[in-house]
Amino acid sequence: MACGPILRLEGVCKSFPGVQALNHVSFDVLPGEIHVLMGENGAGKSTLIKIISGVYQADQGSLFVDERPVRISSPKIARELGISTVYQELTLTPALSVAENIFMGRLPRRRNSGFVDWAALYRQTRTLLDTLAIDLDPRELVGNLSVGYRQQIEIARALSLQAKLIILDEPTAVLTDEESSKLFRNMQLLKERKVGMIYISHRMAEVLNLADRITVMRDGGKVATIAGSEANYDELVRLMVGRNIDKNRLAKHPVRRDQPFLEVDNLSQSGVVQSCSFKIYPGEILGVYGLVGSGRTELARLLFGLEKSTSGSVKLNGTPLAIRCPRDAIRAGFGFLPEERRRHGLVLKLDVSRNINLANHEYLQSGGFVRAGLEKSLAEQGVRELAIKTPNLRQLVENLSGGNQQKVILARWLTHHPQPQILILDEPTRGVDVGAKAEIHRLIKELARQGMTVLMISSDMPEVLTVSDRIMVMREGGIVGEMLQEEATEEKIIFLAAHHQVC
Amino acid sequence: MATHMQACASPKNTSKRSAISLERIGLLISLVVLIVIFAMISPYFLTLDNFSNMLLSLSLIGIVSAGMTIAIASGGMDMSVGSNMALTGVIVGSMLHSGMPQGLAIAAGLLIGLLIGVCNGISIAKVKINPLITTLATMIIVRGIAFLYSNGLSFGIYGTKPTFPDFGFWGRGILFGIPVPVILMVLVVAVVYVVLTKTAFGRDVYAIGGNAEAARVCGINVERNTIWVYLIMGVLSAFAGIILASRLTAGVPSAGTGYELNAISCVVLGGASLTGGQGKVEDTLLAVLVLGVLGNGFVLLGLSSFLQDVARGLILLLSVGIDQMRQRRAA
Amino acid sequence: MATHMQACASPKNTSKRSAISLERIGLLISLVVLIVIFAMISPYFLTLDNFSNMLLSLSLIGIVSAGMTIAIASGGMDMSVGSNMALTGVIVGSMLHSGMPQGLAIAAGLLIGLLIGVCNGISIAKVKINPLITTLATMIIVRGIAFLYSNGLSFGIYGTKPTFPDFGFWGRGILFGIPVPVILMVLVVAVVYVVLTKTAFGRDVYAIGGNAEAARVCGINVERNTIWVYLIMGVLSAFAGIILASRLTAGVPSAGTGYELNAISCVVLGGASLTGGQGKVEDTLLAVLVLGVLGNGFVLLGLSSFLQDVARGLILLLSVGIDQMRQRRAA
Amino acid sequence: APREALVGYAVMRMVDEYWGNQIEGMKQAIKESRQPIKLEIADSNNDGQACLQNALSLIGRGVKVLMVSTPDPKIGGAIMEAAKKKKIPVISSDVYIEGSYFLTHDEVKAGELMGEYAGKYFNAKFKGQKAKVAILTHAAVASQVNQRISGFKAAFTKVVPNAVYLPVMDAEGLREKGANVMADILTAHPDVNIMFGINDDITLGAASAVEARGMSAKVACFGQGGIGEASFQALLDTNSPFKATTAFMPNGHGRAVIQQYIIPLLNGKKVPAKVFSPLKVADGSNAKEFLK
Ligand SMILES: Nc1ncnc2c1ncn2[C@@H]1O[C@H](COP(=O)(O)OP(=O)(O)OP(=O)(O)O)[C@@H](O)[C@H]1O
Ligand SMILES: Nc1ncnc2c1ncn2[C@@H]1O[C@H](COP(=O)(O)OP(=O)(O)OP(=O)(O)O)[C@@H](O)[C@H]1O
Ligand SMILES: [Mg+2]
Ligand SMILES: [Mg+2]
Repeated sequence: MACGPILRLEGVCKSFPGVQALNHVSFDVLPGEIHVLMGENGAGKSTLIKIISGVYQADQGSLFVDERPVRISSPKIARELGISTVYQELTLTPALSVAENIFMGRLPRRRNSGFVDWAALYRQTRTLLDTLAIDLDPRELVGNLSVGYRQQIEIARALSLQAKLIILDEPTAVLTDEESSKLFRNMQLLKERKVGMIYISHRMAEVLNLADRITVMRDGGKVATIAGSEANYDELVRLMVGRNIDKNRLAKHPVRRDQPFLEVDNLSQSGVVQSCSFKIYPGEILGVYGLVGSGRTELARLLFGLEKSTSGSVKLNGTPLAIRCPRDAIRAGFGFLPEERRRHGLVLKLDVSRNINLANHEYLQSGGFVRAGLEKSLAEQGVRELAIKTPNLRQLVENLSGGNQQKVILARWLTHHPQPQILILDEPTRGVDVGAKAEIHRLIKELARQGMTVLMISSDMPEVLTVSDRIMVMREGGIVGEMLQEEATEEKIIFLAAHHQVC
Repeated sequence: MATHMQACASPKNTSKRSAISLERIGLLISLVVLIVIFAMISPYFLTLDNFSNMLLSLSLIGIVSAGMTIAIASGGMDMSVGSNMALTGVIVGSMLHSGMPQGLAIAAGLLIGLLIGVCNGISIAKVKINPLITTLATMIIVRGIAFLYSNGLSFGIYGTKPTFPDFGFWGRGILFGIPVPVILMVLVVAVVYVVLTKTAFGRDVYAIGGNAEAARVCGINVERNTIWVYLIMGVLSAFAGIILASRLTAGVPSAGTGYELNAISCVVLGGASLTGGQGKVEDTLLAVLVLGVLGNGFVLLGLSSFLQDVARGLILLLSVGIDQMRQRRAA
Repeated sequence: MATHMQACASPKNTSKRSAISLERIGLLISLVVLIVIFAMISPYFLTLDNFSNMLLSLSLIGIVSAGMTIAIASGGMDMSVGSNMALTGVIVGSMLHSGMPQGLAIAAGLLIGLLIGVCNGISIAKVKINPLITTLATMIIVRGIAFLYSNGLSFGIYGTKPTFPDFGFWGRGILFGIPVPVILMVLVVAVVYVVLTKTAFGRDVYAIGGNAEAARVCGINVERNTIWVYLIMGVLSAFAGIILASRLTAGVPSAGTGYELNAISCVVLGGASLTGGQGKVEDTLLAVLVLGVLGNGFVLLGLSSFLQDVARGLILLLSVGIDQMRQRRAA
Repeated sequence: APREALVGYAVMRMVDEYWGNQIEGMKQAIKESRQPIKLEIADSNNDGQACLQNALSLIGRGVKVLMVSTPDPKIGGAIMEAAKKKKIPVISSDVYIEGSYFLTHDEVKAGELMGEYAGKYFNAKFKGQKAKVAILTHAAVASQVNQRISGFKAAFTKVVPNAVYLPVMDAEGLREKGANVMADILTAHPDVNIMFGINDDITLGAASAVEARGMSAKVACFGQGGIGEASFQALLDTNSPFKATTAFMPNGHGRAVIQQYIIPLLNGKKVPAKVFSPLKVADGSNAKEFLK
């Protein structure tokens, strides 16, 4: 039994209206194995794991757990079979505490009564968080936490289930490197306990490090399964995309640093952002790096008028700006890609076209009426330029894969009229596949070359290092360092971001 | 492989696509089945006269529900519509009663409605008081004012004829053989349809209702648009109130009771959700029609009002149930 | 690192925590201010007698609102509570009327309520019909049945005395100087409080209301829990209906009208949102109290009912407005 | 000066013109009597429980006499119990509460008056036709208005023996509903010639539907209430199908309460257990008088 697969899928098919999401996929996971799933955005990875974890039912095909045929008709049954999952889209309930979210559906009870044993709940949560080295108050409401913390809670929940198969769908997309390595250490421990794992990620380095086996998917079908030790970057990319991608260093263009485009002076928001001063020059890409909770997102939101600053000033092209709301910001030439796409970026119940054009209503109208033709052509342009995978423009954004949702928001600013002069991108390539990522990087560079200024927040070190012209590091709400790309190294940045951890 | 894909995908595909265009098939089926049944049982049902009656009786709720579709799409609701109708009716009635010209009275009525709407809008958008609470409060307040102003009595509007220059026209007139309120309802529904589907404002409304935070991030003026939503709602309610006063030849302070809940039900029955971001005025109209046919048919059959209630409830459940079953089968 | 986090996190934390305990400060202020004003104007207001009266008058809406808090926390609502009260009252009334023993009648009444609740629950959880539509339909159906069963007339329950073995006890009895319905309300609110805050079921309800998909994914049996929510709601409504019948010494088919909207308003006024996942029964109770004090005080002051309406609406807006202002200032 | 005597009135539904006018009449009578009486009004808005509550609140306020018009007769037990404890006399208006002093119109009589009038009207104007009668009610308050219907039917049948009655339909007491339901009835039964509504609002609505059909000459409408200007204006209009109503004369009703019950009770005099207030048929011939 020890050598038989924990889970085996055979000929699994799943289709959604207009999309064949899975097409005769066969797949298995062995005990103590990390089986990585790779593929472009919309290849069907999340759909596959949702079938394994009982969220969806397969149209065709069979599932075996420990070589016994099973019907996983609900997530509850999956849990009972020892399968636990971290979904790509966060599944936490904001109004409940950290502890309640972790133990949702299996709150400890007092002597088998219906009453919750709060003491035990908080104790168990504390222990769990400590072993996973997550520094959080079990009683804190999840609604008050940033995505990074929320992802860690999801992971804690999955790991606490004592499952024999753990599925992780892009767990590291919202984590910084340090948080990620914590997770990897935990995964190694699980491996020793013979727990099987399915791991989905677009981060090539991680995949190559972790994988025992790698299954690559394309357009809903399985392309190949290869041993982790034999895999290499180019091979994987070719399997995924069907061609090689150009990973040559992107051509640099000179930035003239005489007249700053944006000048931020002593910008503060009580407790979160502390006296931030910096400048960005026209056509410059300023990368911002920091650990979870370092205040980058907060800074971006301040600049875009989503929060009120307690002090400080912002100048655009030398003239002071009074930005009270995002409207003002957009009028002044800002564009903003928020960190949490589902919460701040998308209207899930609206279709792709509407979402792409969401910031464009003023441009689209003539006499109050929407110019439908223009709306459609802009949406088409967005879908084309970013290769958004959708059956049609009327597809609800809710039904797109995670990476494609991200691309929709990017498309929004690319098709915006007038074209933004400065883009604030908070984790722009979160959840985007390697091919598309390279494409987006090229696009950012291209835009910058045409004169667009970019403030790019990212927790993806290679991204920060390769795309930025200049790099700024934040810690505890303040700016702790700044360097030109030429001078930057990973060590320097990490040192600045994490140093002096004592108050 | 490609062929297989086709084979796998195509049946599902078509079934779903038809599902999208026929989202409210349950209501449609109900409507058709009811019409057939009533037509079989009652020889009067399919007469032009009866249809004109039926449409007349649902015209006001149709107007209010059309407005309510906007409010619900924006993620809110308006409980003050019925009171608004009453106050408008009373004011218009009293003005006509005391001999003021019709145009002035109607303008005053619409203005009152607009003001109520703006108050709702400001309270919801600026002070950020929950729409239910806000409009519930204005519902009580406005009804109170209607009664205070009229001292609980109706203002009779006498001697108006249902021909154009007279006030009677709006509620009792006939144009091209169709009752004027029905024509007005069709106009309102058409305008709301255009507003919701063709204008930038309509786009904003759905975005705000779907995710107000995302809408704000995209530079949509959430506050101003929300105020507009309730302003429109207020004016439409006032409009309905004026038509009602004309129909009843009186401004009645207790008029319009229950319109709010009826309108909300029609919108939700039409497939919208109270969480906002959804709702189509044509589906709302379908729901209004179903309820109208039901009411009319039951009276024609001479069904006891208690049995009517039971039947109406069951048919409601059935029509929505059908949709749910279909959607789940499709999924 | 740990110390740093603590230091960083604590200011946010505490500010947030204090905000939680004083979330409904607006209502509290209203309550206190109203009590002071009424006490100053009317010498009768602060008498024990009057307080006992006032509590008595809000006891039923208190019971129903407590249940409604659960329904709204679960992301739904229940419009059928009033009809449920009426049908239960009529059934219990008719049984007592025809000389059946009290225990049997009460059991039958509670069973009816439970059945209505289960029907609601199944329609919402299994057939997935929108809660508003489902319970609106059952509201109409159940009211129709109440009228059909009673033929529109009331069943008088004569000669029951407000002492325990008699049916009068539940609605008119006095225990330790406190009217029995008040005691029952306090019990119900306490039980609901315990259920919502201390039991796994209660936490599941919040999880379902907050994010039903997440709850399902976490292995919570969303369907079963939802059915339970409406079952509880049904039984509580029936309970209220029985108390009402006892108070009125009659099973009245038109009883309980408007309870649904009142209860929903109280819950929302107490700070819950119709989107679900929130709601505290203690805040609901506060809202019930404010409305009760208002109603009672106005009668004592002899305010015309029209003026009462206007004043009530304004005070509603004000109390919620205060909270909103505070929260925005804090944010 | 002697302290004002507090008199409490838990009124059924102030928004109805009937009760508004009754209170008006009470106030006038108080003024005319020059007695130091202070009237406290509490509106039950047609809700039995609210009525009970209001009555208890008023008792708590220490009224000397309590007057109640309750939406349902059988909720009176609790009110009487509380009043007895404080030895407060209770007057029930229109709807009887057991053990109270009862001031009322005879509901059956009110229906009968209209039934008789309508029957005679039918024989005079629609001779040779078959009598087909549509009756519109307010189902939610059936217990209160059923007597009007039975009175009407009995009296009408006496005059027009083979009359056909359509099923009683609910118009929720509202004018708009009266119009809608009547329009539907006219469609299903174009040969209806008599319409009876349990209040004037319904009847006015129904009359407007008849008018809209151009059937004013073929259908006669009869109401109950005779309250407010609208009814009498319609009666005066010879083209209106609204032919007659039983005037409940709430103003006189209100005066009667003060004069025959409240003042004697406050002065410790004995009063009869039941007082009928006057009823009168109002039609085109006498409507002017009602309009003052
Ligand atoms: N509920 C749904 N309804 C319709 N289409 C869906 C639904 N869920 C997924 N899809 C479609 O199925 C395909 C596969 O989606 P899936 O989420 O599995 O992709 P993925 O491989 O996880 O992509 P990503 O890397 O972007 O997360 C996509 O084309 C997506 O649009
Ligand atoms: N809504 C909120 N309520 C309370 N605290 C918050 C809230 N949002 C953010 N914070 C806290 O403010 C600090 C700064 O968060 P911010 O999201 O700006 O950081 P970040 O550098 O973008 O990190 P991340 O990588 O998590 O996005 C963190 O301590 C975070 O926990
Ligand atoms: Mg995915
Ligand atoms: Mg961030």
